[in-house]
Amino acid sequence: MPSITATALRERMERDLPGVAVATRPRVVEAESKPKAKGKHAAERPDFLATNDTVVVADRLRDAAIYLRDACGYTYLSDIAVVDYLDDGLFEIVYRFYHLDDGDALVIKVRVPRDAPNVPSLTPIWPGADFHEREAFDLFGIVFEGHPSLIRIYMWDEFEGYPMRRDFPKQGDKYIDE
Amino acid sequence: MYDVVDYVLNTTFNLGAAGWVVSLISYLMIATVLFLVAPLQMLFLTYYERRLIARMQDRVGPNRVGPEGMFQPVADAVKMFTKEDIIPAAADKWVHLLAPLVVVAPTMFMFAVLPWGPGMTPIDMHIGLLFFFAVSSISAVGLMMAGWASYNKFSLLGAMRAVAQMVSYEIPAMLSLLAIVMITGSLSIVDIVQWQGGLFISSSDVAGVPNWGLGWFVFNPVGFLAFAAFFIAALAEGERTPFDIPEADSEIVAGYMTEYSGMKFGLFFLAQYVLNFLLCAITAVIFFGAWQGPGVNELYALGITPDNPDGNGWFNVLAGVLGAFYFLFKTYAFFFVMVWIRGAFPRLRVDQLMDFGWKYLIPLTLVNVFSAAIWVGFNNWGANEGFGFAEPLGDLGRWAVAFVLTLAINIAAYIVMTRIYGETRRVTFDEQLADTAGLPS
Amino acid sequence: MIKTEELQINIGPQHPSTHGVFRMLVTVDGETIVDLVPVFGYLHRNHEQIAEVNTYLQNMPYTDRLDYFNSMANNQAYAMVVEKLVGIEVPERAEYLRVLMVELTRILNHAGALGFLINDMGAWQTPLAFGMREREKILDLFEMASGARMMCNYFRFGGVVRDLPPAFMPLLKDLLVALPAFFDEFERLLCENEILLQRSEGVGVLPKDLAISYSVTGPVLRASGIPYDIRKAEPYSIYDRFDFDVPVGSVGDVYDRFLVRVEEMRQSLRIIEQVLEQLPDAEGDHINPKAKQNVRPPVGDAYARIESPKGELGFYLVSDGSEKPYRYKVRAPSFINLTPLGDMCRGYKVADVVVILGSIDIVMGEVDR
Amino acid sequence: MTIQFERGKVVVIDRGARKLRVGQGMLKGMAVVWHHWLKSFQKLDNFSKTAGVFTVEYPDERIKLPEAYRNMPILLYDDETGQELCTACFQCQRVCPPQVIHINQARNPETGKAIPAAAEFIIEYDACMSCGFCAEVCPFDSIKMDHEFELSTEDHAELTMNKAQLSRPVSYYERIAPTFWAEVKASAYKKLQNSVKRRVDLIGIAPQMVEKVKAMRAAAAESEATEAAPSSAPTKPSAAETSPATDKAAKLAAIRAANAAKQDAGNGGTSTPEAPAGDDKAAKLAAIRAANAAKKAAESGEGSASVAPAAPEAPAGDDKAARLAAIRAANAAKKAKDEQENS
Amino acid sequence: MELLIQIIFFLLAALILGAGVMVVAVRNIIHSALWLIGSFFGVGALYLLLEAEFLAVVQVLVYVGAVSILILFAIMLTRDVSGQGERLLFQRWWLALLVAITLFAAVITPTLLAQSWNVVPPTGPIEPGQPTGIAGALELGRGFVHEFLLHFEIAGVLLLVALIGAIVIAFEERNRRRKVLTLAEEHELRKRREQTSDANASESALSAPGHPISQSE
Repeated sequence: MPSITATALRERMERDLPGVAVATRPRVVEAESKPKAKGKHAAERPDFLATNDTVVVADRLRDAAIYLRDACGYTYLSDIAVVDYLDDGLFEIVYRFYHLDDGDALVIKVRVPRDAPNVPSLTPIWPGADFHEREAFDLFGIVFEGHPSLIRIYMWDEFEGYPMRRDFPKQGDKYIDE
Repeated sequence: MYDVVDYVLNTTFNLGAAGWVVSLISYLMIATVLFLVAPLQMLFLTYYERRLIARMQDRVGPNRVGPEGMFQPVADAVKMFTKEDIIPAAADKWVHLLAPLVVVAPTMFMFAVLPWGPGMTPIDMHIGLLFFFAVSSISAVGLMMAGWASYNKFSLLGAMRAVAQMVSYEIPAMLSLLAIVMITGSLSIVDIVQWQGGLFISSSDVAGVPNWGLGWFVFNPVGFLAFAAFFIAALAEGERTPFDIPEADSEIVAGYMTEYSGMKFGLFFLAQYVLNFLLCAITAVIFFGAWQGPGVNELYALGITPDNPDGNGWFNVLAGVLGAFYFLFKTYAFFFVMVWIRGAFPRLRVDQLMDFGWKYLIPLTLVNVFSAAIWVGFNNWGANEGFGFAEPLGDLGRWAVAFVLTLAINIAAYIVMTRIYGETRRVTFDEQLADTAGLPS
Repeated sequence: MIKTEELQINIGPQHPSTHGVFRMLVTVDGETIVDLVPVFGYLHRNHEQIAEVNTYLQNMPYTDRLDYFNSMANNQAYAMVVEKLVGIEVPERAEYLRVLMVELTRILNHAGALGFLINDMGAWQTPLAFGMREREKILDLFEMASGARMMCNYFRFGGVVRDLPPAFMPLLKDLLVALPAFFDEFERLLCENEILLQRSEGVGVLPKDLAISYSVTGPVLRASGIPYDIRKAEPYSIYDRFDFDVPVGSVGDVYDRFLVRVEEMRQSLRIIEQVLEQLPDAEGDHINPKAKQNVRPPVGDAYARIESPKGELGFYLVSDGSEKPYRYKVRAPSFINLTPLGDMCRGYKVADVVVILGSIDIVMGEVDR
Repeated sequence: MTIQFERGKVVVIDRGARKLRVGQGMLKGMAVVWHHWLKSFQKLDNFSKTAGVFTVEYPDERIKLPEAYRNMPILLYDDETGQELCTACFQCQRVCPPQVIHINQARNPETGKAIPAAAEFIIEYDACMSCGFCAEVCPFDSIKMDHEFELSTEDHAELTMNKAQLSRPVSYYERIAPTFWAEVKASAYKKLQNSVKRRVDLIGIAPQMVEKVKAMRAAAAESEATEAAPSSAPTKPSAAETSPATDKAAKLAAIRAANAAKQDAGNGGTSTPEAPAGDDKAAKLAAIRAANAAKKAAESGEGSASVAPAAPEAPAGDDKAARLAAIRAANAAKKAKDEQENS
Repeated sequence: MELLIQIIFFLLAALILGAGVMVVAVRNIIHSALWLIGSFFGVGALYLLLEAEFLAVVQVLVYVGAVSILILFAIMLTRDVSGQGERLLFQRWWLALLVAITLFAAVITPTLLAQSWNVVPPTGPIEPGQPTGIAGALELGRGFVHEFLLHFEIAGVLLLVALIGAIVIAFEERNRRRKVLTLAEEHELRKRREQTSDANASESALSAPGHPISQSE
């Protein structure tokens, strides 16, 4: 019965793979969300970067993933999600692994700067990461190094820009105006 | 028909027309009638099929145009006529135009030898059966033309499949007919029908069997296996499920018809349904005695026949009506089976289709030819041919021995062939790998 | 010796059996597939972007449109993730209703998917018509409960829209009589049909270990022999209260996928029967907590997944504390199950491509998003 | 793999690999189809049946729609008094996912104060996704989901519904959803009484009832007049008069609106461009342009303290598209103004 | 009747000759094959006119139904499908014409010389002693197994040889045949190769795609 929690994973990883995990602020789960004044939410910036999951260095992503697979038995790569933290100047890529017997996911996150979003590709190891990574490339412009065919998956090939980035113009871009 | 026209022209109007004029006119009249029958059959069959298959699928089917949707095919035809005729820019215009004609024309020819009732065969050729299949093979050329002229990969693929399928399945069809021809000793369709009088035992095999018109070929083992093989081959030739591979809509859109629209498409459709009708009809003719049935022979004997020129013409009409009724009933019953199969089965893959034809049906029909030889030997041959030992058994005894022998051979052949075929289909993974051993990595 | 040329064929985007606007760029050698590249995106509408402009509640009807065959399952996954993010408890009765609806969805999805699969094999609509007949009945029930047949929009955060109408239960009980008969009939019609066996045995094999590395989910994964069912592996909702089996295949071909789906329908039926036993005891008066719909979750992220009929359907939400999600990501099973399509088709015939595609069971609304 | 689950087990499917197959499977399948063919002469009228025709021959035969069925939203008004249940609380407009509901609050023509009724209520049926949220959130049970689904039209613009087209009597809804209405009837009427108190004249009367109510009131007034002194009843219909307009005019107006908004950004003055009637496409375009311009104006004109953006008044024409445009422009302007004030 | 038959004969002859000329005259090779089919068909009709029904039907069955299809198949499978390629023979058409005329003359001259013309065609019932023309299926069959048995057998052996030859040409040796591996086969092969090649290859196998995952240790 696999039962590795997020904190246990961080500890194990620090022990077995030193230098892979990045130190992060832990997220404190508030018992009750503070009621905020309406219309004022823009005033204070939400703290996105605090997390309980393991954040790994982008270059060592493959090591961490293989460690999850072979040492922890989390063989099933379920999901790759990208979040654009525009204010922090970061892309966060969330990898979600499952054990095939049971249990919750183990999550590893990679944070890359928005101006150089390069991450090693997992497709050579998990062919199932193919479409996830192509989608992330198409919509966010994350470049997965080592991906066999990193081409657009949804948008047409001539499309310029990455539509899911938060600074992509929502209205009045050249395709809508016509 | 010749007599009637001759009588009208030369006796009633006293025109003194030459013999060839009379022939020409009478043939033209027969042809006109048949050309009218063919499209009507097609119209009816489309309606019949749609209603039937709808019922099999718990639906109602077309029931809006006319009473119970009877005029739905007419509406469809009108739609076909009014649709725009599109010719692809890259297509070969003339071949594209000619292809549907080449496909339709042979199916019309094939009506020439179809017996509708006693004495109601348009042309009694002594090689009628061969004529039927020779002409049906022409339409393959049309399909090829259609596929090539459309300049479309799907069309070409469909045409290749269609032609390969037609050519392949002609062989088992012919072989199963060969068994029948061996028994009757004639290629004439009229003779074959005549042979099938009797009551479960043909009166040609055993003299003295009451002639109720029920001595059909299916009632003996040779005929039954031939019938099964022939019907399967007919499904393939008529491109019916599970062999509707040339126009497999889920794979190659519409096969050779992909680039056709409007009336040209309609012509393909017409050809297909007329061909289906003809295949059902010929199955009924060869294995189910066409118009043979209780009462027809008796009625016909009272009418005007070559043997009995003084008979009453009304009995001819009665016999004709009853015979045509039996014939059409059998034909539509076979079409029902076709629709039924269409309602129940998926289709085979193209390589499986070829395998089935070449590795299963052809050997099976070959065995059947052997059985037919035994049948003929026991029933028809005497001491001259070396079957003197069978004579003491008497007619019925010889028939019984032949029946048991051929039945045993055919059942054994069926089971053995099916098992062998089944085994070849089920290749184990290791065997597959052995095929590919030593491949580049 | 005789050499054959390779030919490139576009199957789709307008093709009868690509299950929507989906294109397969096929390289064939004769009739054998050498290479296949799936091309899609024709239905892309940037669903995730739309969701970031809407409030949490407003996204609920949009999830209906993802996998339009199984709107109930989509609703459940989305409701679950928001409930996880905000921390809403769901009343027991509502949970039962949810399970009931999602299991009915599974039956209708598989009935339709198998029908379409057999249609792709060339059957002329009959299995599909039989499947659709049962699907219609289930859709009638959905309409009665939620007000719509396909775009149900039945789930709310912390509950469902409304309780079942009084006319619902008798009809459902009638349906429970019909369904086993339908399954038996479906098996008799197809499971032993020699033609179907020829078409599906050994076709599109996805070996066990590759199935894992390809991240396929749902019936496709289970047909490859891996007993991974989220309802068992990570029991959400109240699935730990029901007895049901997980059918797995042994070879991983189209035939296994077919049989696994048939068996899954039977298991869903078992669950529904248990729901009906336990439902009257289940409590919960306020199954539609109207007050909880305008949620403002705390800053953070959450992921919730369910075993939708097509596989693992997951929603990933990042909240910035406002009434609209900061990031909304759908992990769509159809989309991920398409990954091995190209490799799975290699070496088979053109006619097998559509069958393999049909056995994956995709819905383009979910693939393209 | 031997995984044991807590309840239930892993079942490896039996593929029947060792069976002899000589065509019996195909015969079985044909038997099933035959059975269905035989049964197809009766109807499948019961959910427990699996055979029989299940086609509903639609135009001739209609299934009874369940009460919960939801197609497009409608507005309810009281049968007798013609009072609309809607109070223009904007809840539905706020919750609508595709943003197709547009409301204009009615105002007292004399005092300019808001009245709990909608001056105009527009729903774009063509973009509505029938989610039913509007009916769910409506605190006054005024907006409900219709059962009418034959809405096809030759003209796309006809699917933009105004208040007159949306209004239905309560009795209609009671007929299609009796139990639903029975649950909320009491509270709905109570709330209606409250809002009727704050309404003046004919404001808040369903458009199709206006004439009738007028006549009724006149009759009432007459009968009253026979007893007492005649009371002056100023009748000023809230529905605007018709004004013929072309789409050219709409475009012109759009440009004017945009220009005006731009100007506002510069000088901080106030202008009220009138959204004209006309071709709805042009009008919508105009609205969007106006809204954008207003937004831009609000963004750029940060220095000026009192930027009053383009706030078009009630539309001049009766064309609903134009009104829709006007409402949109107004809302956008309002939003822009809000943002301006916030920043 | 005579007149009608003559008219029909000339029409058919014109069709056959015209089609034959078109076979060599048109540039598109597919059209050429289609004209050839027309020519075959005309010959079949001519047989019918000669009241050799069986031959006519066999002509249609064999030439139109089978041979021409084979020709079309061969053309389509070996050439560019568009069929727009130049034909080599077309450049020296006069040479081809010369050869054709010579060959035709070589065949027709002895026939013309040996033929005794103006024989009154036999009318009425055929007398028992007179040899009958071989036109029906029955006579043909008897001819094959009695008089012309040797020819028949030789033709059969020839066809068999041709059949075997075709198989030899088309057959490719198993290991040289191009086979596209399916995913499962590829995976199985790789697995076996890994097993046999190295026992301690587990490290390199880690990064290989589709690495078999140790499920239950």
